[in-house]
Amino acid sequence: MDMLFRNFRYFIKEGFSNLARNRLMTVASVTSVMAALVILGMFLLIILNVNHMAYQVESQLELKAFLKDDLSGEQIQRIGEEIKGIDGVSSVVFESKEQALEKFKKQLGEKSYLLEGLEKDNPLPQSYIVKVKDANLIKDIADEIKGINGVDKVSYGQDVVEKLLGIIRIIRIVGLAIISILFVISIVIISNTIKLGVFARRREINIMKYIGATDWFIRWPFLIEGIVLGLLGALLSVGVLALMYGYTLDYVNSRLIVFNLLPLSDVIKDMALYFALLGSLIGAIGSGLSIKRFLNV
Amino acid sequence: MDMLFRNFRYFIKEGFSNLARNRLMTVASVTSVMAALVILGMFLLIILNVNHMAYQVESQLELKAFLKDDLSGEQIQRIGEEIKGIDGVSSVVFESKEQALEKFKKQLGEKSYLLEGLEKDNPLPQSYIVKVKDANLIKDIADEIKGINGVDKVSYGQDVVEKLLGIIRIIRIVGLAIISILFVISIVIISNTIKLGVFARRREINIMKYIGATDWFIRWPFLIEGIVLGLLGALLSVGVLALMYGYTLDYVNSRLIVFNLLPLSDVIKDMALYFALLGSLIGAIGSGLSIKRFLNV
Amino acid sequence: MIKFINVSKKYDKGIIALSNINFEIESGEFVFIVGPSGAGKSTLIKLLLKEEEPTSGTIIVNKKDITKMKRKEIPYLRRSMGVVFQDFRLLPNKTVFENVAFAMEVVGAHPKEIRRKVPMVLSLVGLSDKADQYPQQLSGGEQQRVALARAIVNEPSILIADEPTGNLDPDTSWEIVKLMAEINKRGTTVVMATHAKDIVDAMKKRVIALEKGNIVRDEARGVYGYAL
Amino acid sequence: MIKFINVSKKYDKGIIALSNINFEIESGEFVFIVGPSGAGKSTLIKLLLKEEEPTSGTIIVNKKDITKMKRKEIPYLRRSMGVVFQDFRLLPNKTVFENVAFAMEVVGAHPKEIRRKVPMVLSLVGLSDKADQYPQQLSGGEQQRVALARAIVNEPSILIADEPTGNLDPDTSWEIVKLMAEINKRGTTVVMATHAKDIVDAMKKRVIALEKGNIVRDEARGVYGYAL
Ligand SMILES: Nc1ncnc2c1ncn2[C@@H]1O[C@H](COP(=O)(O)OP(=O)(O)OP(=O)(O)O)[C@@H](O)[C@H]1O
Ligand SMILES: Nc1ncnc2c1ncn2[C@@H]1O[C@H](COP(=O)(O)OP(=O)(O)OP(=O)(O)O)[C@@H](O)[C@H]1O
Ligand SMILES: [Mg+2]
Ligand SMILES: [Mg+2]
Repeated sequence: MDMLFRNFRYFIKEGFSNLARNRLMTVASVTSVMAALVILGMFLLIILNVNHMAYQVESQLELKAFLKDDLSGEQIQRIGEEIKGIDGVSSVVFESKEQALEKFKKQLGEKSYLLEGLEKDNPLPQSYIVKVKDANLIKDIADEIKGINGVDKVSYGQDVVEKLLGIIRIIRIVGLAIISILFVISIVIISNTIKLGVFARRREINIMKYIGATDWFIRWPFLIEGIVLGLLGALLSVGVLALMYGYTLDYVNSRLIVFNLLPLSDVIKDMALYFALLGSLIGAIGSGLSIKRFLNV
Repeated sequence: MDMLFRNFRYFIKEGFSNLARNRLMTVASVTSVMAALVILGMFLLIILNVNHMAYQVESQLELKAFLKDDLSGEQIQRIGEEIKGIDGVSSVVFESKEQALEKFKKQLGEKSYLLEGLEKDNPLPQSYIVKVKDANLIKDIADEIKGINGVDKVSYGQDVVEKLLGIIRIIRIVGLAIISILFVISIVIISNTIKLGVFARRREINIMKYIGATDWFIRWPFLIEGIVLGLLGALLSVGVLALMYGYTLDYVNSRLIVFNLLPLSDVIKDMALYFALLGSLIGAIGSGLSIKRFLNV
Repeated sequence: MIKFINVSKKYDKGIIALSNINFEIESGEFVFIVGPSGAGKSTLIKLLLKEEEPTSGTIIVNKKDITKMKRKEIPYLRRSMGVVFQDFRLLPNKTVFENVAFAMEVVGAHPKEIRRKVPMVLSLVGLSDKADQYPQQLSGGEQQRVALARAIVNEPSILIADEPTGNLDPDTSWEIVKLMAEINKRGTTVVMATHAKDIVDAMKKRVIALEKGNIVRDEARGVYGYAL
Repeated sequence: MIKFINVSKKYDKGIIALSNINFEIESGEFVFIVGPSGAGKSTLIKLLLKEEEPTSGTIIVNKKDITKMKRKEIPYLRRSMGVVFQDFRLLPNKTVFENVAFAMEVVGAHPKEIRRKVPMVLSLVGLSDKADQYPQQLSGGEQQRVALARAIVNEPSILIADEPTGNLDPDTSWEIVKLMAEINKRGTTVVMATHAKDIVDAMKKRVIALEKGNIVRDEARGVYGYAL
């Protein structure tokens, strides 16, 4: 036990002093790890935000339940409550015949003179405007509402909504694909970098073996080195990303774009954690694997 | 001259045999270069296509010149020719009052009954639909058309078009920023990789110097090595990208999405050329720079 | 202690470094291995350390057949021997002190013990004032003495030295050999490959002479040879 | 040909490797440099090659003050000397043949010339059958002879050898030294740092003896020393 602890102190000391003594290698490795993770992080941020936007779009989707003309106030009330009671409905707002006409006029804009005179005999129906919690439920909820007594028709811009949901789905798939590719590539780059660093010291590893060091005795400092390289690269990359993202937020917010981006603090903490884990893990595995062939003496 | 040529043959032989003898290093370096360039290329492709889409959107923008009601066929003809004569106009199509009403009805869809009876006294104006070559010219052209005798009003959905153009501009800026960042990162990764490879052979470089080799005599094989590493990585990355892009095209085309992507052959040839140049250049510069410190003995 | 039974070693391209070697070294012996350049002396030592595998034959060290040894046991075999390699094999990124200390760290020695023992052996080989230098800042002879210091610091039961005086002047060589004789007197088995005719002749110890991979002579109180 | 004027060399930490050295070697001389381990022999050679810079003093080689030499001229200085380094400095990724050929490629020799010359010098040092092996596949003595082959292949006007027989048996050592004497007879200046007492004593050539960085003896037909 005592010996184990002693060894561990030695491993840590050794790992760090190797980093200090091979400065050129350390700098090159750390910047490469950082570079790879900056790329990964950049696109993670983009995709998280696109996802966030898609969510915002989805949450703005609504469906319209047109009511029959000959309903009493009470019946209308009852229908509203019934709709509210459906699972997945988040809000229900009533639109009278007059409000509908007003809206339509606004939509037509300069051509609104075409609707003049319709006020007396308004042909537009009264309706409930329903928002749903999950865009994908919109079709099911529409069907359910259609079954309610007093509801004439349900419309939710089937074409547009379905197309939109399709596009969002594609964006998510593409995003996931890109992130997966970037993930693999980052691993390749980081582990290659570590490998080249180990390669540069192949003879030292041999010598240690000849003196009677066990595989693990040699491996530990390299693992620690790999972990530290990965960790340093990861933390630096998170720093760079935080800076870049901060500037982007400033820029975007100053232009008042329709969508609002995820706040810095929301994303960066998780990213720091996962990148630190990822960096040190690949670092450790990278050195562990690449040291192997040089231990066989 | 003879000696120069002889040396050059030696340099090339030497460069290649080093690659063969340090296989582990060669494989690691080539895959890292490849990985970095795959990322760069992937986003280059995405951004080229987004740009292409933006161009398609822009080219579909049109403006509408509403004509006064009381014009003779000759006058209408004359106005059409005048518009055609304006710089930047790519096509001009006439729309009669009847066509306009037909279109409007289609737009209203189920509410088209509102327009019934308007056929006899059609209030909609006749117009020319004008397409322009460059979306950014749309405002200037609109102003010019407005000055033509017989033109009542010009409309091009000012708000929407300007917003759209704004968004396209932002996408292009963001794309350029991302590509620039990726470009820098690729250079960092590639040159670090080459650096680590040179670092692994620092002692050999020293020994050559001690035997009386000139800096350039040592440098050339390393430069050639760097060039070959960069070139190999670049060509492999283009191969991977071509494969990936091919699959993407198949996928997208089978789903019949509104926009059409750039064809494979259009982009991959240029990319191969530029990546080959980029890879070999960074490879050469990377080895040239990192060998420097080891030559000082 | 050490026993070679019908040991042969062929390298690639049909190079026969050792052919059918048989000998036994008892515990506490002092043995010189001599022979011309390329005779197979270093190969013999590499076989002992399992740096190379014999093509055929059996090698026994401390009653164990090391040719049948598992990979995991090799480090412990190597620790049982202190070795001065012909090419020194010092770690370039470690100082003289650290190079010697490393051999102790490998066996899990206590830091206190390391701080006590390393300066001791460094002074034994006359390098106390070079403790903080790196190998490439040492003269050839100094590097060779660091290698010796590292070999003896763990007080191994077998000390193997491949040409431990090749870079040393006669005076220093003698001091080193006397040191090894001293260590031998305290019970350590010493095997020394060497070209130092004067030393071999004067020591009157057992001499195993190799030539082209064969043992041509094995004398209890031998001399270097008849040449020169 | 070679002249040291008040040359001193201090390393870091105040280590004085050479202090105020003065000597002159004429063209065609054969000079032994002797002295205990750490006396400064290799340092002296490193100064000649501009591997290290003197702390003070002037060094003249072939009538040129090399301490004032431009960086660009250094390769040509080094080519004018053939050097056997104490640590061999063979290129690990090149075969024996390629290692020797490299020295010729460096000076832009014709491939035909290389194919003719390299086998010749390899046979001279007795390594014809090892041409295709890599340094790590050679015995210590064989590596040393490759280093010598490389040093003489360009027929330099000065041959410098740092301990060229440290890994060689007496017979081979003598052959090597005779070869160097032969080369010397054909007009090449030879400077050899060595610990081989027998050889120095028998050759009766000029001996410069160093001790702790000082020249303690410079005799025209000297011996190794009085010790042993
Ligand atoms: N890895 C190898 N591959 C091929 N041949 C080798 C290898 N190692 C050694 N040899 C050859 O085996 C023979 C014996 O080599 P060894 O190193 O045992 O000689 P040695 O007796 O130690 O010589 P020296 O006194 O010069 O050190 C030599 O001819 C050498 O070239
Ligand atoms: N780069 C260096 N930095 C510091 N000290 C050095 C350096 N190189 C050599 N020395 C020291 O300078 C002194 C002379 O070294 P040098 O190599 O010249 O000795 P030498 O005469 O060749 O010895 P040997 O016979 O052992 O090879 C030694 O004490 C050595 O430790
Ligand atoms: Mg040997
Ligand atoms: Mg020396």
